[in-house]
Amino acid sequence: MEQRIYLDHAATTYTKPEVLEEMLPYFTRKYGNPSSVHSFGRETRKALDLARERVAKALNADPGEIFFTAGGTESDNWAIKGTALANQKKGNHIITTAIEHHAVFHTCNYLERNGFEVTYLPVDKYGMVDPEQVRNAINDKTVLISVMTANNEIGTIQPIKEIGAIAKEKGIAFHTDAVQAIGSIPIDVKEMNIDLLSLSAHKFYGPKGVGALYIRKGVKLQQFIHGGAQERNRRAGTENLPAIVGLGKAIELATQDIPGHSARLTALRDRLISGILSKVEYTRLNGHPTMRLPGNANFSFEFIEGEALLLTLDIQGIAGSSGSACTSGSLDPSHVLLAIGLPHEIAHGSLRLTLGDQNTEEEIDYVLEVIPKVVQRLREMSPLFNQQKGGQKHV
Amino acid sequence: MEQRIYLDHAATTYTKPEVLEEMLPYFTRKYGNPSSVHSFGRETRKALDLARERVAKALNADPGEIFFTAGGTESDNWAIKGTALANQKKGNHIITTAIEHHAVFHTCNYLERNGFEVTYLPVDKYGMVDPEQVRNAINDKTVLISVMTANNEIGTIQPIKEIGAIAKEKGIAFHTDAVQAIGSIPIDVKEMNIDLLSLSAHKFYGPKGVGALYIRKGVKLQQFIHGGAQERNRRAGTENLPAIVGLGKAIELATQDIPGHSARLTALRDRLISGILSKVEYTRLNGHPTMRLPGNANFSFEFIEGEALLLTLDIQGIAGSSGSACTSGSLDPSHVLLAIGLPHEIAHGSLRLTLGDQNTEEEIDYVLEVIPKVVQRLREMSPLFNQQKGGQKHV
Amino acid sequence: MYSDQVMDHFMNPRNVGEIENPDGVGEVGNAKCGDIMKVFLKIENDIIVDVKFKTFGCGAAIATSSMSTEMIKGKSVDEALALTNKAVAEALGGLPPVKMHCSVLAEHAIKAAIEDYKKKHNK
Amino acid sequence: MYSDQVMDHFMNPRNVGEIENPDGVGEVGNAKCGDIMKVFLKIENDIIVDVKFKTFGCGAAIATSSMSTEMIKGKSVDEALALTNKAVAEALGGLPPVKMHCSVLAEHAIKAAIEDYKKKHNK
Ligand SMILES: Cc1ncc(COP(=O)(O)O)c(C=O)c1O
Ligand SMILES: Cc1ncc(COP(=O)(O)O)c(C=O)c1O
Repeated sequence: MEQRIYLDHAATTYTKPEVLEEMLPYFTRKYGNPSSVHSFGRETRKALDLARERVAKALNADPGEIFFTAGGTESDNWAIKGTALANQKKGNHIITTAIEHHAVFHTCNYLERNGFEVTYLPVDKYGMVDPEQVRNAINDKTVLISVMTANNEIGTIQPIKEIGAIAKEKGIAFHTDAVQAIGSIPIDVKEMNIDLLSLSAHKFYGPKGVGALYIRKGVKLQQFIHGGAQERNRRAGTENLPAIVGLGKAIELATQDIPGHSARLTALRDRLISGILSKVEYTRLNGHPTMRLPGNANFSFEFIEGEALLLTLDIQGIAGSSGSACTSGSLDPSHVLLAIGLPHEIAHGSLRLTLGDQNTEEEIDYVLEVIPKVVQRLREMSPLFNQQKGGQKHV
Repeated sequence: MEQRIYLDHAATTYTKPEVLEEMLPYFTRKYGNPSSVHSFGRETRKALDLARERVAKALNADPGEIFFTAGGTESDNWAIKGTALANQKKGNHIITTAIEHHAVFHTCNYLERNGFEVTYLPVDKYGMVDPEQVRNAINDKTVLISVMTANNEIGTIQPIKEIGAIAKEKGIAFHTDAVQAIGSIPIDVKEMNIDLLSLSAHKFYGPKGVGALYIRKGVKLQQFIHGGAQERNRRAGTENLPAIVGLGKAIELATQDIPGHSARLTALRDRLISGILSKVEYTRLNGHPTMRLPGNANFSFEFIEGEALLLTLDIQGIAGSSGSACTSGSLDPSHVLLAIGLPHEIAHGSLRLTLGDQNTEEEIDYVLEVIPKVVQRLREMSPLFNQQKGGQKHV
Repeated sequence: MYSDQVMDHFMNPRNVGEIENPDGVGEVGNAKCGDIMKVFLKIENDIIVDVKFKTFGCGAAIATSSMSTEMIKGKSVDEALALTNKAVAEALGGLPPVKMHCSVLAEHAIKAAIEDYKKKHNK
Repeated sequence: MYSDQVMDHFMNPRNVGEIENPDGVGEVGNAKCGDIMKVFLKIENDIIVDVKFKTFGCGAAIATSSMSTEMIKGKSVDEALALTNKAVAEALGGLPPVKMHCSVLAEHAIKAAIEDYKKKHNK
C-alpha cells in the first residue's frame, strides 16, 4: 500500500500536533491534581480554568456551564438519564428522533425499559426532522427533547434553533448531541435555545476520551458519575488534565474559522459527490443535498454489500466506513439509513466518506478513479446485478 | 522555591516517560477507530488487544474479562450500580465499609436514595475490616459486597482474600476498589475470589482519564454507559486508544517487580514515619503500622489544622495532602479519619504524605527537618496548644 | 480482522461466475439480511466436475463462497454434502466469531444446489 | 487559590500572641468544626490600643485573623464593631467562595471580645 487516504473523519480524527504539544507538559511535568492545595495543583487548576473558558467561548456559554466528561457518549448518557431522573415527578416522556447516534438511541431504549416513554420522531427522506412534529409530540408528561445537531452517518443538519424555540416556549429541557457539529457549524447555545449540549474532542482534532456537557444554568440534572467533588460536585473522577487541555486547544482552533474550513471541505465534498454520482450508475446520495455537514458524503451502491466494498477500498489505500450491518456483526443495517426509507438491501450497500483538514483534491480524484472499478468488480460477483439489469436470466 | 518535593502520589502521579512514549503514536499517526474495517482501525485494534492482555496478566484474569473505562470512579460506579440494578429481583442489600473512597461511598449513598439498603461496616482503630463482620452482615437480600483493597488516605490493606472467600461461599458478588493497590500489592483475582475489580492508570504512572473494570466471566452486571458496541457491547464510547495503550504499558511496568518497588518505598516511608513520630510530640500515625501501603504515611498533629499545614509546607516546597475539611470546602473532616475513631479536632490536623518512585532519602530528610518547625510555628499560633500543655492559662 | 487466507479468497475469489445449463442450482439468503449466494453445479457420474458461484455479501461471505466451491470441486456429491461450515472456516484459517454465520451461507447454498440436482435427476 | 495578600497575612501574620491582663477577650468557633479564634484587646478611652489573636484554623482563618486585627488597631470600639467579614475579605483581595465562612470567624471573635470588654466595664 503506497498511499493511505483517510476518509473516516466522522469516526475519529488525529490529534493536531499543536494540540498535542499543549497537552504534553501535563503528562510528565504538570501532573498535580487541580483540587490539591499545593503548587502542583495550582498550576493544573489554571489550565483547567483556561480550557473551560475556551469551550465556553466556542459555544457562547459561561465557563460555569461547562462540565468535562470522558467523551460524547458519557455526555449523552448524562444529559438524557440525568434529565429524565431529575424530572420523574414532572413526567416520564422523552422526545427524540429515529436517527440519533447510539449514545442517545440506546440510552433512550434503556430508559424505556425502566418506565419511561420515548417518542422517536421520523425524518424525511433527507434525514430532516420537522419542528412541527416535535411540537405535536409534546404532551404534559414530556420532560426532555433530544435532537442531534447534525447526523454522523448522512450529515444532515437539523433545524436546531427552531426546535430550541419550541422547547423554550413549552418549558421543556432541550438537549442536542453536537458531537459531529463542532467546528463545522457555528453554535450559539443562547441564540439556539439549547439547554444541554454534548461534544467530544476527537471529532475536531482533539484527543480521544474527553468531551464536555454544556448545562445551562438552572437546568435540573441528576448526577451520573458519583464520587469526589470534581467539576463543582457534579461529575466525579480525577480530572483528565492533558486531555482537557487538548480539548480546550482543539475547540479554539476548530472554531476560529468555521466559514473558511467549511468552504474548503464543501468544495472537496461536492467534487466527490458529483464525481461518484456521474461515474457510477445505480447509486444514490444519502442525506440532504445542501443542509449537510461540509465533510460528509454518503452513498448507496445497489447490488453490493458495504463491508466488501470497504475491504476492497482499504486494499487500495482508501479508508471509509459503512452503514452495513456486516461491519458491526449485527444483522440489521444502520437505523439511520432505514429511517430515511432505504430498503434493507440498498442500505447494506452504503459507503460513508468523511473528509478532514488534510484531504486534497488529488486524493479525491484518486478515489474517483478507484471506486467505480471496485463497485463494478463487486457487482459482477453479485447475483442481484445481472438479474436487475435484465441481462443474464435467472437460470 | 528552589526544590519541589512531591509527596502526593496517592492523589495522582506523573506519566512515566516510557509510558508516554508508547502512547504518542496513537495521537497523531495511529488514530483509527479500532472498530473500523480499514487499516487505520486494524493497527489500533492490535494495540487495544495488547493493552487488554497486559491488564489481564497483571491481575491473573482473562483478557475477555477486562473492560476499559475512563478511570477508577467510573469503574466503581459501574461495578456497584451495575450489580445492584442487575440483581434487583434477588435483593436490594449491599455491604460495604465506612472507609471507602467517595467513588464507592457516594455511589452507595445514591443507591440508598433509590431503594437499596447499604450496610457500612465499621473498621478498627487501624482502619481494618473484620471478615467475620462481613459474614454477619450478609442477609438473604445481599447482592454485593464491596471492600477496597487498600485505603487511599491511611493506606490500610484489607483482608481481601478472606472476604472474597466468604462472598464466594455465600454466592454473593464481590467487588474491590484496587485503585490504590495496583503496583504495591500483588493481585490475583482468582486466588482472592474477586468478581469485580476497579483500577485507574494515573495512580501507577499511567495517564489520567483511563481505568479498567475486571468483570469475572458470568458475573451479572447491567450496562452503565449506553451507546455504541465498543468493549464487546458493554461499555460504549470511542476507545481512548492513547490512554489505553498507556494503561497497558504502565500496569506492565508497575507489576513487574512489586516486591522490589515495595521494599524501596517501605524503607523510605518508615524513615519518614519514625522521624516524624520521634521529632514531633502530640502526633499520631493513622492507619495500620505494618499492613499499610508501602508509600503511605498519614499523621495527625494535635492543635493545628491541616490546610494551614499544607499551605506552609507548600511554600517550603513540599506537596502533601490532608483529610482536613478545609481542603475541600466541606465542614466535616475525612470520613475515614472519623471512622478510625479520631475526634474531629484531631482529624482536622491530619497530613498525608504518599511516596513515589522518584523520592529520595535526601528528600525525606529535608521533610523531617521542615515539618517539626512548621508544626511548632502553627501550634504557637493556636489557642489550643498552650491550654493543653498547661502552660499559659486561660485568661 | 480477517486471516490472510480470507483476504486472499476475498480479493481473488475462485469460481466466480455462472454455468450455462447447470445440473444443479442453489440460492440461499436474501438481500434484506445482506447476503445471498447462488451456486451452479456441473455434475458427471455423481462427481462435481465444475462449480461456480455468485455472491452478494460481505468479505467473509465472498471468501467462504470461494473456499467452499474449491473444496467440493472434483468431489462426489456425497462428499460435498458432508462439507460443514466449520470445515470451510478452518480451511480459511478461521473467521471472526461475529462472521461465523456467513460461512453457513455457503454450506446451505451447496446443499440446496445438490438437492436441486437430485430432484431434477430423480435421485 | 489564595490571593497574594492572603498568603502574606497567612505566612507573616500580624498581631499573633496574647495580651496579659486584657480589657476584653473573645473566643469563637470550636475545634470540632476546625476553627477557633481567640482575640485579646487592650482598650484605652474606648480606643483599641493593642490587639492580639490566636487561631486554630486553615489559611483563610489565620489570614483573616491577621487582617481583621490590623484593621481595628487604633480604632474606636464602635468602629471595630462596624467591621464586617466582607470588608476583611475585600482588604485581603478576596477569598475563594468556599472560604468565605472563615472570615465570619474573625468578625465574631472581635465582637465577642468587645462585648466582654463592655460587660467587664459595665458599658
Ligand atoms: C453524533 C455522535 N454522538 C455521539 C458520539 C459518541 O462520542 P464518543 O465516541 O466520543 O463517546 C459520536 C461518535 O462516536 C457521534 O458521532
Ligand atoms: C481508592 C480510590 N478509589 C477510586 C478513586 C477514583 O479514581 P479516579 O479519580 O481515577 O476516577 C481513587 C482516586 O481518586 C482512589 O484512591
